[in-house]
Amino acid sequence: MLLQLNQVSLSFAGNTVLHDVDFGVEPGRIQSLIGPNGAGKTSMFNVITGFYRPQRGEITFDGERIVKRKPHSVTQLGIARTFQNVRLFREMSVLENVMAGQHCRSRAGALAAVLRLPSQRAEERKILEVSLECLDFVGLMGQQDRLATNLAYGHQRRVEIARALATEPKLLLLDEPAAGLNSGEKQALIELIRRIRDERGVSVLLIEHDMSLVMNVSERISVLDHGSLITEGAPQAVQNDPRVIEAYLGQDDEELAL
Amino acid sequence: MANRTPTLREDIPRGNVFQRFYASFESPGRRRALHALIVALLIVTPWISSQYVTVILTNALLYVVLCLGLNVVVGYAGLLDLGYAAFFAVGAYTVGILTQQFGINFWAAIPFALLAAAIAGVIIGGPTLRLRSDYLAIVTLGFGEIVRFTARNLEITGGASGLSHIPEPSLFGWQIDSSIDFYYVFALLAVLAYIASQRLFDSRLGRAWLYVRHDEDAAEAMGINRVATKLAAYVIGAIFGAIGGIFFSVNLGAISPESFSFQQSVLILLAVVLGGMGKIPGVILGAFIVVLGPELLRDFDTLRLLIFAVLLLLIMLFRPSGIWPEKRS
Amino acid sequence: MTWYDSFLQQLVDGLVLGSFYALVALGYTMVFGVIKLLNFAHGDLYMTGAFAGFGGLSLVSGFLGAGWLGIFVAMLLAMLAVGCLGVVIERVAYHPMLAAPRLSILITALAVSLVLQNAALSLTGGQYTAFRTDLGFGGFNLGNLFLSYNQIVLVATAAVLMIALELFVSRTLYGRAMRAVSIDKDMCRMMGINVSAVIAVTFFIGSGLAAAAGTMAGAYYGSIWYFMGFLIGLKAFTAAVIGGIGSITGAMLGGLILGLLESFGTHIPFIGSEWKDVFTFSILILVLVFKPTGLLGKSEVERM
Amino acid sequence: MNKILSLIASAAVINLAAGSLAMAQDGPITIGVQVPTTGSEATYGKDMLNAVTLSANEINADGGLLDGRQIQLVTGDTACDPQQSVNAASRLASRQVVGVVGGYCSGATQPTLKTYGDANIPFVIVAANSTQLIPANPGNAFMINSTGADQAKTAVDFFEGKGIEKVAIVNQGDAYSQDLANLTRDAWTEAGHTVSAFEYVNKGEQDFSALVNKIRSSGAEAVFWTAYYADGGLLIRQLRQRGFQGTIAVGDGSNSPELFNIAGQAAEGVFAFSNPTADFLPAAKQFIGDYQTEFGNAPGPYAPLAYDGMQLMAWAIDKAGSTDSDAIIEALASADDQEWLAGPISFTPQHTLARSNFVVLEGQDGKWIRYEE
Repeated sequence: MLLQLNQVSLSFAGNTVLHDVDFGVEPGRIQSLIGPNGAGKTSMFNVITGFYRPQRGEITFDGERIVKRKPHSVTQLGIARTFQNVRLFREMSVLENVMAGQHCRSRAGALAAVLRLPSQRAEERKILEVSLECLDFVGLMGQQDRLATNLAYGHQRRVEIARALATEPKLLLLDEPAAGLNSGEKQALIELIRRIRDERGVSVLLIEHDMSLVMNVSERISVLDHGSLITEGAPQAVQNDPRVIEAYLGQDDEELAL
Repeated sequence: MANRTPTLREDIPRGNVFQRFYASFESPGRRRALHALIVALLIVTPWISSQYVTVILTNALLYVVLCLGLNVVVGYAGLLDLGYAAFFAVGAYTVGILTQQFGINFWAAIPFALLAAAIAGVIIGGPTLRLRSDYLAIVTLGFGEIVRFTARNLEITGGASGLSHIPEPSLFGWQIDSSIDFYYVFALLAVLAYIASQRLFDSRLGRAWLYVRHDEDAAEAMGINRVATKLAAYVIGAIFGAIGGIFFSVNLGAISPESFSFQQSVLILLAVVLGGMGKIPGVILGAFIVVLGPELLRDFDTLRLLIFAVLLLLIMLFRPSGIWPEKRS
Repeated sequence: MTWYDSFLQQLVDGLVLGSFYALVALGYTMVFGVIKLLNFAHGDLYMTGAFAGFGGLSLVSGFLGAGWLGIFVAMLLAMLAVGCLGVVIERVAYHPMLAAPRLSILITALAVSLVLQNAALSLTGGQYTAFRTDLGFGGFNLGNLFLSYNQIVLVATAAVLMIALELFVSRTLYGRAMRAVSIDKDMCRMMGINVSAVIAVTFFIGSGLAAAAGTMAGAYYGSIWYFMGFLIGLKAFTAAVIGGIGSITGAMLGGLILGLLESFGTHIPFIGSEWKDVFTFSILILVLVFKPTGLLGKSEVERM
Repeated sequence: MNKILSLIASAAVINLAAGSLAMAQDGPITIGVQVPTTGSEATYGKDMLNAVTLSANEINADGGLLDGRQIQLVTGDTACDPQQSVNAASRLASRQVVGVVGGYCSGATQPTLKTYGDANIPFVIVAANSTQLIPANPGNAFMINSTGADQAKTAVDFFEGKGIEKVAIVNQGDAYSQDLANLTRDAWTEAGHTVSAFEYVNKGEQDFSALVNKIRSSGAEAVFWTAYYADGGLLIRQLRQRGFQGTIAVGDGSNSPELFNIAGQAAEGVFAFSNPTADFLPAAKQFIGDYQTEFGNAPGPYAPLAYDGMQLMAWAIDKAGSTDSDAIIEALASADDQEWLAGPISFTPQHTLARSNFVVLEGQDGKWIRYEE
């Protein structure tokens, strides 16, 4: 397993959000996490990426225990994420946004920057090249100097993915990447997700409500309800699982978003 | 930015005179010409003006260094520091004490002063940068006052009278003592501070400050260590402040706690906000306004501080990005 | 004086000083509660209140005298005037900035503080103004402990104001609305609470209390000047933080604790009075670093 | 280009303001007046400026200096701030003043000594009297107010005369009052007595109750406040309010009628050490009248010294027979106990006033009167 959650529990002020979750992602997979609103999907992303610290349980990624790590150090290990509601640096250019991803893959400090050491300049060149390549990969070449906030919504989502790719991850977590996209854009997204895995060898775990997209792109689906994992398996099997249908009919809670 | 491919710049708003004026210096050639002119002007000025003008301009150049330093903290990293004068004091007093009381050579004392400022920055910034930004503001204010009171209370800092007879430095036989000598020292420092600011801003660290300021969570998700990044800004600001203080102490030859009061911190902050937080040319302009303004406004007597205060309020209400033209919409 | 008498005397002094801190701290904490703003100008409202009280006293002393009666009336006038000033400041300077980045609103608050301070500086020429009253130095001895009538009136007034505030917040509609707004503004809007009005009332009360403290300080100590709000503003903030910012009872408690700490702190052996403020600010920093929620503050949802 | 033009323009404006015109050989003689005309000490500064102006006007009316050359005054505002003082001093130096009269706050005067020293401009310091100034003097400055050391001696003599053994000394943490407090403490201990408490207060602090308790429990028979009247008034008030029965004395910074406004009845019987103010100088009757006529109010505590400072400078220029700096400095150093408004002036080798000019005053019925033992 690339990512493994063992008996992970999370609660806020007595409300259980995740309950003894066992969950795993195999390397090279495209996997989805579905469930009704409030099931704890985004909370699970936050636990994995270090934004929330679970009360109980163990999380390992690539052989490392990551439960006590801070978000930045989790990213450094190779987990990148996007946010449910796009969180770009709105007042900065598209290129600068993507360059943020390269931060954890570079090292030059203040002194190197002030003295413009050769190593620092080489590193800056590399940051620029990788970022442009990532932009090109998501199909936004030519948009790099625009302000992020001025882009169309679908493009903003792509910038966020490019930014996450620029961290050179092994696992990419996408939080509702299709929300707000039209059908043409969704189709392009499916292709992009496949290319991310096929061409870059990055495993993908996504939270998504759009069932057709989920069924289309996923190789494995896990279903979360009221903080517990209720079933897991191939798309067809999950689709016909009565527990899943029941979970979706009984939905009520507000989604706990970051 | 050096690394940026200068392709289309659709986001530059057109129309405003200032904006067009500034935009006309976008091309590297013109930039270089402008820089050369400013340097030439810096070199020539003391020869065509009186000692008074030289002294005032020296003061303004000192403020340029201090303001560029505070700009790293406030403008880049978005941390409100109300005790910046403390680092100015740490630099000035370290050099003052080492040269005057221990007879250490001025140049040998500089690394100690920088180290002291960096340590002070880590000590105060380390635990407090995790706090809410308004708590940080008050903690830095408290820290500034603690430094001033300490300087006032200790024997080694000369108490309230401070230190006098701080020896003037010499460099390869050049005794730096006249007001023109010090003018050139500060002009050089200001130019270096400008270059350093610009290069920091164009670096990975400079971008990290902006990311953290704009969205801490997104920045962390990108693998940026929030606290370490802020701490870097804080310590770099401290070092700029200390450099200003180091040369301030030998220029005046005497330092006392009164030079490092809360008002001093506010004045530096005022300059940064006035010119435009995060914008290097704006901050430099702000430094000049804050120093030259009172000299030109001498007739207004006690009103001049009030004028500054009202100006600050108006800027915040109507043009929070400062008086320097905004590059982007 | 014996050790025991000296202890009692410092206890009394600490309470008097703490009453001032508490009154001023209340304004910080209330404003922070409703709009999460650290109002840097609050100390200067205390100063403005002292000058307003001074003006009020010269208006009414003709027919009410400059004893406690005249001072009370002057104090009420000052509370009214400075309360309104507080509301104006909120409307003009803070309200438009509520959506702006935190840094901007903090600097705006600092600017308001500087404007008030320098306006007073320009008007007084930086000179101290003697706050002349007919209050005598009378008092009585309890054993070796000396209590002046002024101290008693002062602490009693502060106590009455604080009890009134506590009743207002816990028993009236506006008070409850105030607490609701401090918890969730958007929810209040949906429930039909006029959030702007609640914020205005909060500023009015907070500024009014600062003005009450300012007037009483002027009358008790006998002189006022433009910079008198700076130190007390910082210390009251410290008090608010010790008690737990956002908590009204916390502010009162914090004020008294700080008053006592300072009163006794001066007597710590080997540390002279020159270190008094260093001591106070160190407490502030330590509390913020190790227990930012203070004694009675509610903790926000912990994030890593 | 606009930017450069505006830079040049601003430089030109400042140049104009500074008016760096060389002095003509027979034009007016420019004298700088370095006083705080803004800030918290502005009242004293303006008072000193008035006295200097009065003095210069009288000299001009009598036909000026060096065969009819008129005195022209230029003011440099220090605002009692070290940095602003240096700005003001270099402004005066740029205007090529022949000499400078003034200096109020010691802390702000100290860094200007270097400026005037470098430019070799004779400087008569009329009020600032911290002993810290003495070693910083490059040789061109002359102090015509007795130094803190003289005041400390006056204080010691006074307390001894009262048979006091234990004194509490309180200062305000600024250069002047800390210096005076340290000097008094050292002199008092050296004389074999006890300093029962040595305390600081911060400027602007209002509540001194803890301090008063400490002073009382230290068993002090007298309190010496070495700083300024504003906070001093508050301290005196609180000392008396809390039943402190001992002697209270204040330094010359508190010698102001305002002390009575702030301290009220508590200031009755308080002693002050002071340089000679106009009221107590027999020779100053004429001066008080002229000052009153000219400026509409009574002269402040440093007016006579400021007046003398200008007169002394004029005398030195006349004696030197030219505006040559070295000659004027030499003439100043040779001052030989001539009688001036505030008494005779001659200098020690360190260029401080040779005799102590301190007198003791006592507060009675809301004003200062001369105290005779």
